[in-house]
Amino acid sequence: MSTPQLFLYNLHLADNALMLAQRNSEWTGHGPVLEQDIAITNISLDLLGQARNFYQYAASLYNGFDNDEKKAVDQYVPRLWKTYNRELEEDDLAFLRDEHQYLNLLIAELPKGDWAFSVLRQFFFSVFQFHQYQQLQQNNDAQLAAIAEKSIKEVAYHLRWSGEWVIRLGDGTDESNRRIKNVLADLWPFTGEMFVGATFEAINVSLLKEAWLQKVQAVFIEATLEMPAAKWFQSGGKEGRHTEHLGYLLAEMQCLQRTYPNVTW
Amino acid sequence: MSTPQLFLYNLHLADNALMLAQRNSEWTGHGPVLEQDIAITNISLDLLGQARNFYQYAASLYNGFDNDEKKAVDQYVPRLWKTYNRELEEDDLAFLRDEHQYLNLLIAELPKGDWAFSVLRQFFFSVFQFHQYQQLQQNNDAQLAAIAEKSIKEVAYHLRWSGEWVIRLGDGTDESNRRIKNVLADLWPFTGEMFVGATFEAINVSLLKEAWLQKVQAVFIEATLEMPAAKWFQSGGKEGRHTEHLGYLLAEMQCLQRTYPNVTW
Amino acid sequence: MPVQNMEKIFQDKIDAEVRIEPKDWMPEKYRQTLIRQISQHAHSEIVGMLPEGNWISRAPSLKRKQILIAKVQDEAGHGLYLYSAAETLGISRDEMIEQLHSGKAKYSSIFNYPTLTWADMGVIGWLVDGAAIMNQVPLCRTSYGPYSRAMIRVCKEESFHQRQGFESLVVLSKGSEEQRAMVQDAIDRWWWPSLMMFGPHDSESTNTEASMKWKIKRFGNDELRQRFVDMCTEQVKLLNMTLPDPDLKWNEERQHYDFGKINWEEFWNVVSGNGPCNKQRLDARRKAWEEGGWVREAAKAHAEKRAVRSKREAA
Amino acid sequence: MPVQNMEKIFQDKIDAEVRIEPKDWMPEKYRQTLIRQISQHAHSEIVGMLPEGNWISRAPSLKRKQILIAKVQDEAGHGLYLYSAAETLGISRDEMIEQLHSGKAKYSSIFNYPTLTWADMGVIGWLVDGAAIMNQVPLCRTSYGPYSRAMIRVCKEESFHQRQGFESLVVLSKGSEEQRAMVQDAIDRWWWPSLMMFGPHDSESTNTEASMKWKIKRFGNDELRQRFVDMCTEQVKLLNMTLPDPDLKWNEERQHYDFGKINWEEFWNVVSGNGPCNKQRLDARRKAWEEGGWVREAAKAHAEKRAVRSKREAA
Repeated sequence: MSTPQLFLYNLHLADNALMLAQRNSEWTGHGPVLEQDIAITNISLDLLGQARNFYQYAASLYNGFDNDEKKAVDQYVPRLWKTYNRELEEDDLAFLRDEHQYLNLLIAELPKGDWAFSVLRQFFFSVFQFHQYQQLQQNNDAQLAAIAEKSIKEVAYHLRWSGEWVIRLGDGTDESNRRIKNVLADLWPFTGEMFVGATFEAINVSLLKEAWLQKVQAVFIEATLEMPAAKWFQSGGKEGRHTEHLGYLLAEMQCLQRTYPNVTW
Repeated sequence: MSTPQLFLYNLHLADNALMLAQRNSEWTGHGPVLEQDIAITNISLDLLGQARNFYQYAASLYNGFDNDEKKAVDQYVPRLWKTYNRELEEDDLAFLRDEHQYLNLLIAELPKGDWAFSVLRQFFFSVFQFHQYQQLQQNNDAQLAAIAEKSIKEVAYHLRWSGEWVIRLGDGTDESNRRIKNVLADLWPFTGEMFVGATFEAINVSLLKEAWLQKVQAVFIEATLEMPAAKWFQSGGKEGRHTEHLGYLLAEMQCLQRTYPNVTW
Repeated sequence: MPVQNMEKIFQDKIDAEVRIEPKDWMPEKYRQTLIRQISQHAHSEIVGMLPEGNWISRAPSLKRKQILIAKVQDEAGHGLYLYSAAETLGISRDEMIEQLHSGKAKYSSIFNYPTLTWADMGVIGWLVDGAAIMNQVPLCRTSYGPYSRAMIRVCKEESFHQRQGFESLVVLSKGSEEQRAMVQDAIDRWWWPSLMMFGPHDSESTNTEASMKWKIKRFGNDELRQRFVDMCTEQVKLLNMTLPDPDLKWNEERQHYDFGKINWEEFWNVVSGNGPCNKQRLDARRKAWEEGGWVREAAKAHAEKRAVRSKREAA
Repeated sequence: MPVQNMEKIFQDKIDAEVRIEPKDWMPEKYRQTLIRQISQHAHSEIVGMLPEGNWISRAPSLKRKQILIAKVQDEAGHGLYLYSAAETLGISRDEMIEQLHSGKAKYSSIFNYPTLTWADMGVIGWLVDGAAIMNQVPLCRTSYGPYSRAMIRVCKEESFHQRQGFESLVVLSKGSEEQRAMVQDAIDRWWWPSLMMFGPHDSESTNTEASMKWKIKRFGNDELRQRFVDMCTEQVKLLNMTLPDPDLKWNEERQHYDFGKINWEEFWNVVSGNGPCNKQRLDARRKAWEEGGWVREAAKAHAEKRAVRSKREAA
C-alpha cells in the first residue's frame, strides 16, 4: 500500500469511528436508563479515542509527505487549512473537510433513531470492526497494527454489549421485537458496503463477510430474528458520496471551527 | 431615534421575521394537508420578504454611517464581513452574525413543535406584529413606514389564518384541545417580551399590550380556551441572550456562508 | 347506445382533437390509465418537494432561500391541480394518497436520489425540471380536458423553475473553484438519472400503444430523450462543464448526439424500491400524513360543530 | 428499648463522629431529611447532564469533545452512586425519578439556566462545579455512612472537572478577542446564579438547625458562599477577566471580600419553576424516561424469559 493510500485508509477508519461516536453521544443524558446511558457513552468515548489515533497518524503521515504524495491526496485535505500555514493536525481533518471528503461507511452517519436502531447499528458495525481490527493487528504498518491492537479490546466489549441488546430486544416484548424488526429492514441495506473494498483499504474486506454473517446469524438465532433476504445494498461512503444526513451532522459538528477558524480551544 | 438605534431596530425587526420564516419553512413538504402546507409556506415567504426589506435598509443605513455611528453599532456587525472589504449587504447581516448579535424575540426562534405550537406561535406573533406595523406606518422614518405599510396586508392575513386555526384546534376534537392547551402553557411565557421595550425600539411596545390581550382574548373565547394566569415571562432576545435553540438554527442556516465565505450564490 | 358506438364517438373526438371532459363517456381502460398517470404525476410533485426541501434551511442567501421555498411551494400547488384533475375521474385524493403510502402507486424515480450539495438545487432545476418539461409539454395537448388544462399551468411554472435553476448554475459556474466543482459533481450525479426519467426504451415500454392512440401520450420515450440530450449537450457548454458520458458525440448523419448506454439495472432497481432514498422519501410522506391526522380530524370536527350551530341559529 | 434511649444512642454516635449505617436505628425525620437531600443531589447530577450535553455535538476539538463527554458521563455515574445511597434508606430509584418528573422533588436551580456558548462549558466547570465542591466537601464527613462514602467519590471527580474547566478557560482567555469576549460573557451570566447555589441566607433557611445537629450539614450557607467569593475573586485574576459585581472589594477588617446583593427574587422565581429552562429540562428528562419505557420493559421481559429457561434446564 502506498503512503497516500495509507493516509486515505486512516481517514476512512477515523471517519467511521468519529461519525458513530458523534451519533452515539446524542444519547448522553437521554438514555432509557442510567446504566445504559453510561454504557453507550462509553462506546462513544472509545470510538472517539480510536478516531483521534487514526487522525493523528494521518496528519503525521501527511506532514512527512513529499510533493507528489501531497498532490495525490490533495482533494481530501481541507481547503481552509491550506491558508493556515502550519502543519496538519487531527482537528483539521476532523472538523474542516467538506462533506464529500469524508470516507466513512454510510451506516455510521445515520441518525441515532430509537434504541433498537442504535444498538443494532452498533452491533452490525462492531462485528465488522472486530474482524477488521483483527486483520489490521497483523498489518505490516506497525502504527496501524498498534492502534488496532490497542482498540480491539474495546471493540470486543462493544460487540458483546450490542449483541446482548439485540438479543434482549428481539427476544423481549412484542413491541421490542416489532421495533427491532423495523430497524433491521432499515439498516440491512447499509451493511453491504462494509464488504466492498476500496483501493485504499489495507485488507480484503470481502473476505470478512463470511465471519460477519456467521456472528450475526448466531446472535439473530438467540434474538429470534430472521436474516433478511434482501440482496440490494447502499453504497457511496468510501467514495465520499453520502446520505442526506451527513450534511446536517457536519453543520452542527463543525460550526465552531468554521465560525472561529484557526484558534486554540 | 438616532441612526445607530434605527439600524438596531431594523435588525430586530428583520431577525424576528427571519427566524419565524426559517421555522415555518420547516413545514414545507411536511404539512398536515397540502393546502396548509402551502399556507404556512406562504407565511414563511412573506416573512422572508419583510426580513429582506429590513436587512437591506439596515445595510444601506450602515453603509452611509460616519465613523462614530459605525462605532456605536460595531458590536452587532459581523466580524467576518469586516475582512471582506466591501459594503455591507443583507446576507452579511442575515448569515454572518454570532448568536448574541441577533436581536429577535425568543418566541420566533423556538423549534416548530407540532401544528398546534406553530399556529399558536404564529397567532401570538401576528397579533403583535399587526399592531406594531400599524404604529410603524405612522413613523417619521419614511422607509420604515413604507416597509410596514407594504407588509401589513400580509400580516393581516397571517393573523386571520392563524386565528382561525387556534379556534379550529381549541374547538375541535379532545385531542386538538389538549394539544393546544399544552403548547399554550409552553408559549405563554414567551409573549411578555414583546411588550418590554428596548432602547432601539421606535414605538412604545408596552402600549400595544392591551390591544394584543383583547384580540387574543376574543379568539380564545371562540376557541374555548382560557387566558393563562401566569405572570412570569421569559426575556433576553432583544439583548441578544437567546434560548439554547438558536445556536442549532444558526449552525444549520449559516453553514454554507461559513464554509464558503464571500462568494456569490 | 351500444358500447361499440360509444367507443367510436369517443375515438372520433380524440382524432378530431376535441377534449374529453369528465361527464363524457370514456372507455374504462382510458379512465384507469389516466388515473394511474395523473395520480403518479401528482405524487411525483409531492414527493419531489422533499429532495429540494432538504436545502431550504441551508440556502446560502435570502434571495436563494425565497426562490427555493417558492419553487417547492409551487410543486405543492402542482400536486393540488393534478389531484383535482384525477378526482374528476372518480377517485378521491385520500384514496390516491393511500395508494402512494402503501407503495401501490408510483412516483418519479428521480426523487429517490439524494440532494448532496447546494448545486443540486440548480441541477435539479436544469436537468430534472428540464426532462419533466420535455415530457410534459406534449401533455398540454393531451386528450383529457382537465389534465391538459392542469398541465398548461404546470408547464408554465416549470419552465420558470428551469430557467431559475440554470441561472443559478451560471452564477455558481462563474464562482470559486469549490463552487465550480460542486456544479460538476452535481451534473455527474444527476445526468444519468435524468435520462432515465423518459422511461425505458419504447420497445420495452408497456401501455405506450394505447396511450398513443388515445392521445394521452404523443411522443415515444426515446424520441423525447434524444431531444433532451441534444438540448443539454448544447446548454452544458454555457456552463463550461461536461456531461459524464464519454460516448456523447455529434452524429452528422442522424443530426443528433449519440450517447452512451443507460444503466437499466440501476433504473429497475430504483423503480422497484432499491434506490438511495426510496424508503426515506416514503417514510417522510407517511410521517407527515400520520402526524397530520389529528389536525385534519380537528378541522373536520370544528367544521361540523359550526355547521350544526349555524343550522340551529337559522332555525 | 424506648425511643428516647434509641435517640440518645443515635445522637451519641453522631457526636462521636461514628457513621450511621443503613441497618442502624435512626429518627424518621433524619431518614426523611436524608432521602430528600440525597435524591435532590442525585437529580441535580442527572438534570445537570443536560446543559453540558447541549454542547457535545458542537465541541470545537476532538480532545474537548472527549473531555466533555467523559464529564457528562461522570455526572451520570454520580447520579448512580447517589441514587444507590438513597435506596439504602428505603426508597426505590423509580420512586425518586417519579418524584423528579412530577415536580415533587427538586434539583439544583443552576441547571435551569441555558448554555449559550462554548465558554459556558469552562465556566460551569469553574464556577458551578466549584460551588458544588464547596458545598460537598463537608458532606464527605456527613453522618450517614453510604452518603459520605458516595460523596468522597463524587468530590474527587468533581475537583478534577473543576480543574479541567478552569484550564479550558485559561486557554480561551489567551485566545482571540472573540474567545475572550465569550469567556467574559459566560462569567457574567453564571456568576450570580453560582452564588445562589449556596441557598438562601442562613437566617431564611429552613432545616438548617436539625441538619447541623445531625451533622448532615456542617457549615452555614453564608459561610460557604463567602469562601467561594474569596476563592473566585482571586482566580478570576488569572484569567484577566472580571466578576460582574461593582460592590466586590476586599474588606481588611473582615479579611474577606464584600460583595453585592443577590437578586433573591430571581432565585425564588427559578426555584419555583420560572427559570429560563425549567420546563425544557424536566421535559427532556421525562421524554427520555417515557421513550425508554419499552426498552426497560423489554430488558425485564427478556430477563424473566431467561430465568424461566435456566430454571427449566436445571430441572
